[in-house]
Amino acid sequence: MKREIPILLTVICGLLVTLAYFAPAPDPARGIEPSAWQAVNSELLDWATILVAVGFLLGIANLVRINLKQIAAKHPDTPYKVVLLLSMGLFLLFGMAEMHVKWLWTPLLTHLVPSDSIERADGTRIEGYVLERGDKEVTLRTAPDYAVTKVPADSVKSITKRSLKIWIYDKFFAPLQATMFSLLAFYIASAAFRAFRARSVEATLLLAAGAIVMLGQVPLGDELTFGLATPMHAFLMGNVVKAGQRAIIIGASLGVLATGLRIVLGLERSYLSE
Amino acid sequence: MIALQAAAAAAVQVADGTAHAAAQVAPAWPASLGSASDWWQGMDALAWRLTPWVATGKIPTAIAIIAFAAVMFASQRKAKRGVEIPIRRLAGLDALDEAIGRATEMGRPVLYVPGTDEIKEIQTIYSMMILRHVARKTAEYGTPLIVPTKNAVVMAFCEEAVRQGCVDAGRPDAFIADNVRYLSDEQFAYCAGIAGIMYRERPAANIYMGMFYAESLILAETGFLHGAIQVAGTARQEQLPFFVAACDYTIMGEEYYAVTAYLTRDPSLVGTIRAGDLVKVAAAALIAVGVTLASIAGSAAALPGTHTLSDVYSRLFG
Amino acid sequence: MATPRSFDRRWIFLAMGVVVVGLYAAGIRAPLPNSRYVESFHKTIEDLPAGSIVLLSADFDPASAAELEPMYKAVIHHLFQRNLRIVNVATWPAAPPFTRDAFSRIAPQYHKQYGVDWVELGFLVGDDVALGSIGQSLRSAYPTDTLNHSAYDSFPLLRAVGDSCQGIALLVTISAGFPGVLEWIPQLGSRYGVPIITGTTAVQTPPLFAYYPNQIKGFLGAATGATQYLQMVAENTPELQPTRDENQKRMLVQSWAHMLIIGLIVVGNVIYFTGRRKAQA
Amino acid sequence: MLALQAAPRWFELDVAATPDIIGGWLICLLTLAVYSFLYKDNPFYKLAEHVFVGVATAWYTMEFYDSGVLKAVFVYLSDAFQTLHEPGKHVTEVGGYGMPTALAIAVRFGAVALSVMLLVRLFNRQSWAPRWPLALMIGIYAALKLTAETQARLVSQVKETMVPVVPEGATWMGVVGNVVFLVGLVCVLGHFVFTFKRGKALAGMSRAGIVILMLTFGGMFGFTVLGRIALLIERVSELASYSEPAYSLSSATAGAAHGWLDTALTPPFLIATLIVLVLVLAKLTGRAQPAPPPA
Repeated sequence: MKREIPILLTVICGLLVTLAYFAPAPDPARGIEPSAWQAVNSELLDWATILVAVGFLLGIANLVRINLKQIAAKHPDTPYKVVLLLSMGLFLLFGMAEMHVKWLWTPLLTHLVPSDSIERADGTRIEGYVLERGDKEVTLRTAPDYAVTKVPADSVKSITKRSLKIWIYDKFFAPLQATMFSLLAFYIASAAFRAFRARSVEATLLLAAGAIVMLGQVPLGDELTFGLATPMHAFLMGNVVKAGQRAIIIGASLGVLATGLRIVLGLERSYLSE
Repeated sequence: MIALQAAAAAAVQVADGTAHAAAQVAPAWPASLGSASDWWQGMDALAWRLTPWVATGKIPTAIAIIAFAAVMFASQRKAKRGVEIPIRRLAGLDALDEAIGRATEMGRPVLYVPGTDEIKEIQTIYSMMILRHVARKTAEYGTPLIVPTKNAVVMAFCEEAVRQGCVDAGRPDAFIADNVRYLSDEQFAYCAGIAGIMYRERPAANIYMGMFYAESLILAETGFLHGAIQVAGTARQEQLPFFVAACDYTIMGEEYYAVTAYLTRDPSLVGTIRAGDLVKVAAAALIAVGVTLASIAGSAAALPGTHTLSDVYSRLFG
Repeated sequence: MATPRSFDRRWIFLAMGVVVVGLYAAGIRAPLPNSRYVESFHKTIEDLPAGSIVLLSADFDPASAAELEPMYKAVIHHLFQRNLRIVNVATWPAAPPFTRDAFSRIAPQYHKQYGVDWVELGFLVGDDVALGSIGQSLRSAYPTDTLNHSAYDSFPLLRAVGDSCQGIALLVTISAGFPGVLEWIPQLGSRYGVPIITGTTAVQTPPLFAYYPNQIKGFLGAATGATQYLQMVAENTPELQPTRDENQKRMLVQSWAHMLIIGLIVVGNVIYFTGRRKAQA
Repeated sequence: MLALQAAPRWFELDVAATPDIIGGWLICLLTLAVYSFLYKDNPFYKLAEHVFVGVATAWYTMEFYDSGVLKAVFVYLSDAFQTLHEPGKHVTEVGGYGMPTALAIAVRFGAVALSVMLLVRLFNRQSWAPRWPLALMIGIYAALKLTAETQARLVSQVKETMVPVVPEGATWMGVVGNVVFLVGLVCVLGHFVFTFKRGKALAGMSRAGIVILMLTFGGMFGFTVLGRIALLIERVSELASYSEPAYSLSSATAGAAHGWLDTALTPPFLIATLIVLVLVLAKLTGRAQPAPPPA
């Protein structure tokens, strides 16, 4: 029961999605309506989307559990792990609150989510939360009772949306992620000096092609190489790299095809042994 | 006429997903199949009739998948029956053995980095097989083998692979559990941890096998500075330039899978490699024929509206 | 003599920092010649009849915004100038804020109305599976939009986009990696025949040459492609001229940083080989 | 680079407004804290790194939850139930195919059931339940790639290569390029053939294939350098945008001070000097962690 049914599930879903690929595309001109294949394919893909999301949320629970265990075990980096959990927790608290403005209990709403400022047609401004803004009506939750009310669209002139979730994204997440990756520019520079040696014919060709691309992609390249950089760069990328990339793509597609076939026909068991 | 239609239907695999059948009436069958234009018209007619049942533009893909599956399973069955499918001796393997040999001469440990991805990545699974081969060699020579990992699950698999390697070499006692170490889950902290091992324990041979992301550059550079002989292997193209530039030998792209097949002789893997080779040869042949047909058609200015053999040939391949 | 081995790499870090900061402060701009790949990207948009629906996919994040956000804003300007309607999706979780920011600044300049001229559907989880379900049926992939949270069918623009990509005239993907243009090609290009043009980070540009010109109609490669495209679109778009000038300024800094890298490689090799020849002598 | 319309306010949550001053200080502190790692691993970097992992994980969690759970399950089912109660025929479009709404709801509950089986792993790691959803995901994922990628990367790429060696109006350079492309492609394919006997022809093709591969990797290497440096330049540009006098401490407090003092009190310069001071002090007093290996 533990192994046969999972493999059966893989084979059934795999074959359904594979065959759906070859089902005729709906074509009103020829009178071909969407068939059950399209429905099966669409529903299975939606299932997979949900499961990937739930699987990811599982991973987060695991991360939190590991960090809590390490803190309990007096890991040397404990203060930093506390900072990690704290920053995650706070951002989740404010972000999730902002995502559930429609259903949130009023005291939580007013304390956790910054209100938008709504300018009415007569120029007066009120603070409140905009839930939905259609072309016919706008759904709001405004003081004092913060009940969900609908007002005609033309009674609202403009809305200044405020978001603490986007503020934290702009001031913490964006700069940190961009800067972490930009460290590599420094590492490439030090590796260029200390490790990239033309020790063999292959390595020399690699460094030469790298230099050609570096010169061909930037404005000064031509001036410094008497106009050679751009034509060499065009020839290299348009012919040599095109050949190499195409061969690598064809080779890689065979790997994907082989693994895919083994999974869809139920011959691949490695993922069951976890 | 009917025999002609049956012959046309059987012989010609039609590939025409983009035919906008403007007229609601079905295109007629060609009178004869003498010229390329007749074949083209035959394809149109067949495509029109098949459209309600199957997406005609995707028939070549179906044929390619079925053909590859047939060749793959045939080769796998041959390999299972013990028929010797020779895999050419890979230079990458010689480099591995040479690196371990050099570390033994200098009496210094070998460092094996199994990639930075989780165990579900196919390249990490194959890295375990290569690790078992390396562990067998180091156990035979009595050279210490250090395996730093970035993931607790992968560490468990590495321990198993090294223990198996020692058993293969007939020296189960050579297995030292704390040489397989979990450093950190964070990318740059993992690299810093390995740099620390390179500085303190001065391995003479560094082996990087598996899936790498931006770490390849940092590890290869630090290893080069400590004068170690370095052998790398990954199927991930983006990292190959840095490995090739900074390591003594690199196992590139598909060679990575071939090395695993060579080491383990696993029938399914050997069969897949064989099927891949046959399809590559077929692809090269198709390209050669297609290019010659296109070149002939290119130079001989065909009348507008009529179709050359090259058009028919390339339409067959979707 | 300081062999590369004992040379503290922090001096090289300092050199890179000084070159980039110094030249950026100097603020000299340098225009770029045009490239045929950027021109075919531009022409593919120009050839679309007004009112066609374009699927614009934001597949990047802050770490790749340096190269891709200028392209993303330039494409939105260009699409709105051509009176094309835009359905916006994202397959990277960190992309939606860029979409919100770009459209909230650009759409008013062309008096575009949300829900009629453009719609934001937001992020869909699942990598390849997300691309598959967007291609198979946009309606089941996105029950609601992400700005107003109103139902899919309440938007006239979305009702015109049927299933199996009927109604989508072009896919523009601004792509930083996986999932991105290399996954859109099979899931939408091959499967439903949707024409694709793309703007990518430098790391993802080399494979595009193998897919050009049929599987990808045109592409913007790295910051270079972004600058070349900005040069074309900014001619009749005053709002884009500061971005174009900024990119041209950065391209000059890029040039000298490349010279530094090439210099480091050459000098490193010279020291390595002279050192080795001396050792053998 | 920021087009400074209005003067920045201290704290501003309106996303469309000019970036606020506190935000500017935060961005510069975090950016320079990460760059301090280039000098030495230190508490500033460790703090920035752990805040990054926390904030990034939270953001991904919210987006995954919104897209895969909130919309795909709750909103989808509530809409479906709503159509059930409305008059008229109860049909839901699934992939363009009209399906009775009741069936659509029942089918979607299948996905909910599988999700619950996945969550069982939280309580019991060895349980068999998560294998069902995992098997389903792997099957769908493999089938999706197996079909579309074979067409796009094998069949279409081979078809695209069938080009005339001398297309009309080709310059001699174009013809040479074409020959290099076609011969090169076949040679690289030859290099990746492992089970054929290595005759002289195959060995020669393999040599040529390696040359093409090396030039290809060189091209990739050049582009990677381009991309990483573009990222560094953007960071420098953002720091520069916060060195405008408007963000300086002096203008906010003491009115018009003279030029250089204004800039010195802006976030990037002030924070940079602070970090350097702290690291130098730590080095002098030797209280910092043991010196790391000269990597």
